[in-house]
Amino acid sequence: MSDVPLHRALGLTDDELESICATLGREPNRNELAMYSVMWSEHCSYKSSKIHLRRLPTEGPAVLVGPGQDAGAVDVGDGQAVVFKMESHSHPSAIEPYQGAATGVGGIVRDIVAMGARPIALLDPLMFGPLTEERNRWLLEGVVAGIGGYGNCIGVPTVGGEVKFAGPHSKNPAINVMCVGLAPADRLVTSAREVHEGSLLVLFGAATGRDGIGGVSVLASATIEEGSEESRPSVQIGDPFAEKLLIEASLEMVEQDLLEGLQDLGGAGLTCATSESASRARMGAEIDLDVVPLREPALQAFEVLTSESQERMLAIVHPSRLDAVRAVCARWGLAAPVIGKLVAGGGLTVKMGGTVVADVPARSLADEGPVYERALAPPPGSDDVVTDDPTFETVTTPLDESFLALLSSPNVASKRWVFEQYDSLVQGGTVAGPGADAAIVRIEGTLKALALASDGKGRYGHLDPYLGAAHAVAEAARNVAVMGATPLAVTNCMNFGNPERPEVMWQFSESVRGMTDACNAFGTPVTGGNVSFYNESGDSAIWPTPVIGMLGLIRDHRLLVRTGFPGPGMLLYLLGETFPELGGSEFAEVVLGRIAGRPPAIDLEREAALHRLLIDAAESDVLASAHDCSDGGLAVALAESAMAGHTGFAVTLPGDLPAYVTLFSESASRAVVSLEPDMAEIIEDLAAAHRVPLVRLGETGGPRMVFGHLLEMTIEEARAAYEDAIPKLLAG
Amino acid sequence: MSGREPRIGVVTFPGSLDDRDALRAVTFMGGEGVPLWHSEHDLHGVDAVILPGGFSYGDYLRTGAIARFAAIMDEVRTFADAGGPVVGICNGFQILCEAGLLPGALIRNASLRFICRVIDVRIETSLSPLTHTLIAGDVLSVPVKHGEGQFVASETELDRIEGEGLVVFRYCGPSGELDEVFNVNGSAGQIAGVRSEAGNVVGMMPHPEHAVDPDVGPVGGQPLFESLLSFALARV
Amino acid sequence: MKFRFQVVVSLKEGLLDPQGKAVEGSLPAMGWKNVSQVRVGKHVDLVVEAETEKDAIGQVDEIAHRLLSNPVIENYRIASVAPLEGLTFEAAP
Amino acid sequence: MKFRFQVVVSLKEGLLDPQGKAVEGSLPAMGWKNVSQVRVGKHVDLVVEAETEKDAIGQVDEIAHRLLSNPVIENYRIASVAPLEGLTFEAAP
Ligand SMILES: Nc1ncnc2c1ncn2[C@@H]1O[C@H](COP(=O)(O)OP(=O)(O)O)[C@@H](O)[C@H]1O
Ligand SMILES: [Mg+2]
Repeated sequence: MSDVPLHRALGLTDDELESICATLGREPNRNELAMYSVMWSEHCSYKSSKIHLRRLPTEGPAVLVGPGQDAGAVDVGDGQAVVFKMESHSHPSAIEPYQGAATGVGGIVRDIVAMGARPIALLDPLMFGPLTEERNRWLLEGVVAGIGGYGNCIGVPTVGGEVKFAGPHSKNPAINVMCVGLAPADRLVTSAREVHEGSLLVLFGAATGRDGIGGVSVLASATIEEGSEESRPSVQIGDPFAEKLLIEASLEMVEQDLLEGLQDLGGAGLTCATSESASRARMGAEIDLDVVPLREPALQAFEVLTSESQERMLAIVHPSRLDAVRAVCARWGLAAPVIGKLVAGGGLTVKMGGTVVADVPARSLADEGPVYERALAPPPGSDDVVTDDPTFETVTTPLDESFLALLSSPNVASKRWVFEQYDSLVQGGTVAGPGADAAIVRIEGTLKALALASDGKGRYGHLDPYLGAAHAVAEAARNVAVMGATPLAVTNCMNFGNPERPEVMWQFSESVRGMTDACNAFGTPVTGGNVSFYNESGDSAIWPTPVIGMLGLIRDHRLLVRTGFPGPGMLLYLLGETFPELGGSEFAEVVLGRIAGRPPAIDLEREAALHRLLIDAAESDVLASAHDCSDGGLAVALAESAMAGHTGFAVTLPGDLPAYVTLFSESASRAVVSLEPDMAEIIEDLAAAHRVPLVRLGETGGPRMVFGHLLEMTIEEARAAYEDAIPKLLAG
Repeated sequence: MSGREPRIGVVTFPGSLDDRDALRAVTFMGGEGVPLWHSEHDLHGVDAVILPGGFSYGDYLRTGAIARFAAIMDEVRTFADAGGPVVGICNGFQILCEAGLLPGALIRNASLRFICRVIDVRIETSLSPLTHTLIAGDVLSVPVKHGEGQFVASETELDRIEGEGLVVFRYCGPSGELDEVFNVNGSAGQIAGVRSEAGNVVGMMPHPEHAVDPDVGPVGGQPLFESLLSFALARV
Repeated sequence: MKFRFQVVVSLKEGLLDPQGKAVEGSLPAMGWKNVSQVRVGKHVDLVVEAETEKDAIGQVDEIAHRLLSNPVIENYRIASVAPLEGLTFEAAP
Repeated sequence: MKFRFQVVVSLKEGLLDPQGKAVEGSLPAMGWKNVSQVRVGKHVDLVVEAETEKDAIGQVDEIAHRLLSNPVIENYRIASVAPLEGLTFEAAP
């Protein structure tokens, strides 16, 4: 180590050091070097992803706050704003699943609170390796317990998410968490607020310890090698009780309009919060580390500056409001020392023991980090994988066997074991929680409700990153639309491998292109998100997986359409068309044992038309149930509606494709709906009006699921496969 | 008895989570919800007190272990001793047990996992503020959401609890059948809620406050709040 | 003077200990069929400032009784009193 | 031969201990302003059947390492080996 220059040991390149020297007009000291190393890390600076993310659509009539702040904000009418964002905490979770996931929840919740919004919902898209491996079972159990342990304890309901399983995640689970908050639009704490010179920086919440020193650069930006000791101490312990106090205190300050600014302390801790606050205010700041409450004695300056101790916030307070702020903190039993103030000029001056230990331009830390245009190249051999399409294999597996194999495939099977460990009811707004295509959370005092869904399509992305991203957006929007809600805006988390590898950067660029096209087609701008690189160990990189968090709005939650068949005697329709598309399908993986082929094509205009039809039909109260077709295709979609509604069905398969293709093809832009017979004409007219092909499949009723003479199964047999799959696997 | 609405106090401890939900439920059912603060020595003249669900002080050491020392608990105890109706829901139940106002204790679910699910409970006695308008045997659908709801007590204590008819709710099947498969957390005697000897203090793990508004769940909590409101009103 | 104590809180005999049961249950699968009577409790380390050791012990006892344990279901034991010196646990040779 | 062990699992030095913090924070209000450095850990009691004490210790050590603790954030100590006899904790006189 000794012969490695300090800046490199801290993860800074020689060029980066040069530009730091250029900015300072001198060599940085150790503290300054530490500050730059955390702020210019991939995690904080987005240096590899920036130029690509600029291509995403971010504008829209409803967008109040776009990317670049703690979280995006969308106008949902009646003077209310929805604040939402997704984050990843994959690297910590890979070595300490409970605390890694727990602190991930804490971090994203503080992002929402920092905007002045009350967190009202959490979603947790998760990706693990196969449950046949003991370590993956340990990871899933720990992560789920951690998300529940933290989310349940702060009183924010976890209303949705997803769990996917794939080989490459064995060494690198992907742990994403999305938080949604609500605030009066005029109370949002944005960088637009007027900030005064001389305003005070109040650090409130937990004391500062040696948590995650360099955690950002080590944990979030360095690839984890088997049992890598040095990354271990950087795991932190979450204190959800402290977080709950922090939430209530922050929101009380916002309500009383005591704040000029509010910042969470996350990655890069105090360095990030102070430099960003100053930079946004176009000012500088003076801070005194001697005032920072410490959890353990004798922290060095660079430790206090980069510590990632959890459950802390930084408020910008006009001196005239200080007493009021302190009163609120006292009421919630929180320390609230004034650690510094905003000053003219752009310098961030840090004192400790009376002497200046760091003095750098705030902007250079927060906004002038390096930007890289890294090399792009498609992975070698990717074409072969795609051309090797399983769609027209000769399939010998009996249909009922395939059907059961799909229902009990962990990707498709019920996630009840997971979501029953989450409080999905607290706050009393959950109209539809886990188990629905999208969670429906009503806005108190109105008939309106938010529709929330999260989706990632790793396997498609592996075969074609452009399609993977487009499908993820499409499925998330479809999940919102089948409930009768209108997709409004998107947050996302980009889960990728090492950006220094051209293949990964190509996958990233393709994913951004897919997300861009889809978001444009659906009119859902991207208001924020997070990029998680370096999800690889040795030669095993995860599949390129943008996870989409979709926000939708439903005008009157009484009109929402549920997944389950409400009872017998309903007509069944398939909206959309089925094509021979088994490439990258669940069927191909589970039944044929192949992960290959071209993922289903997607016509974004058709997809958008389906969404409009579904929303239109819901608003005119035509539908008795609706469920989209995704993993496992038409057969699984029908079965899920049957199980949810405890009502069977009899259908005849449309078209002349081979039965297994019609049943299990994953063609996009499809949904299964049921309705009262006297609604038949209306839906057919509506479909025609929206130019969405539809076909009558049959009727609901009885205890069995009957596909013509091809396949027949009782709901209970299907349910056993669907419900028991994950608990059985976890039992080892 | 005046014509006014019964005033139901809901205590907020640091870490209480379902306090707003309890207040909302009280209002929804026609009562007046009165927020009470843990550090005050004042019940603001309410007719009944609810200790709500949540994770008071994080519940790290033992659920309810720290909350029971809060200033307001002195007032709650005095109020209870005078026969005032006191209801503990989930964390509130745990606090009342820790405070010795209710028998038994609540430990981690047998599964060791938090569980959030709508379940059925059977009414075992009408002798409680929550059930005095109901009949033993009635079955109600309400959600549970807890990680430490397994009711336990020593053999002799359990005998006494059963013997003196202190069991108010048991986990059961849709038609009231008692079977271990319905025992969501492994509680002794499938006990979901108990009352004090005097009968005016009652605690339950399930969440009636999340079962009054049909838009967001089952409505098994309605009769329980009706009962509480009429019980409280009788004291007005 | 400062004294360090260790308090061990455990479920009373006769009460089923779900955590202990879980640990015991998972051991055979991992290859240990020779482990039994697993009980999981809490271990609290704390430092008390007091005039005399006796005084300190009395206070810890009260803290253990009133806060650290629930007498309805738990027992507690107080270990290792020493002026700022924990009894260091060692596997006897 | 059967040996009883006690394993104490505690968070590594320097890591935040929310449980300890919560207990310590609640004590002053209860009248104890003289208590500090509260840390809460797990205490596991178990009995191992083995040929020799040494063998038993080795097994407990592995169990503690693999199942009872996560070395990433926790330390463990093994206490009191004795043929079916726990070291009984007593406040030293
Ligand atoms: N990790 C999780 N946390 C909470 N809810 C989950 C989780 N995983 C899955 N769910 C819920 O289970 C249901 C099925 O999930 P999924 O199959 O991904 O839905 P879809 O196929 O409609 O995207 C959804 O309601 C989803 O919210
Ligand atoms: Mg769906």
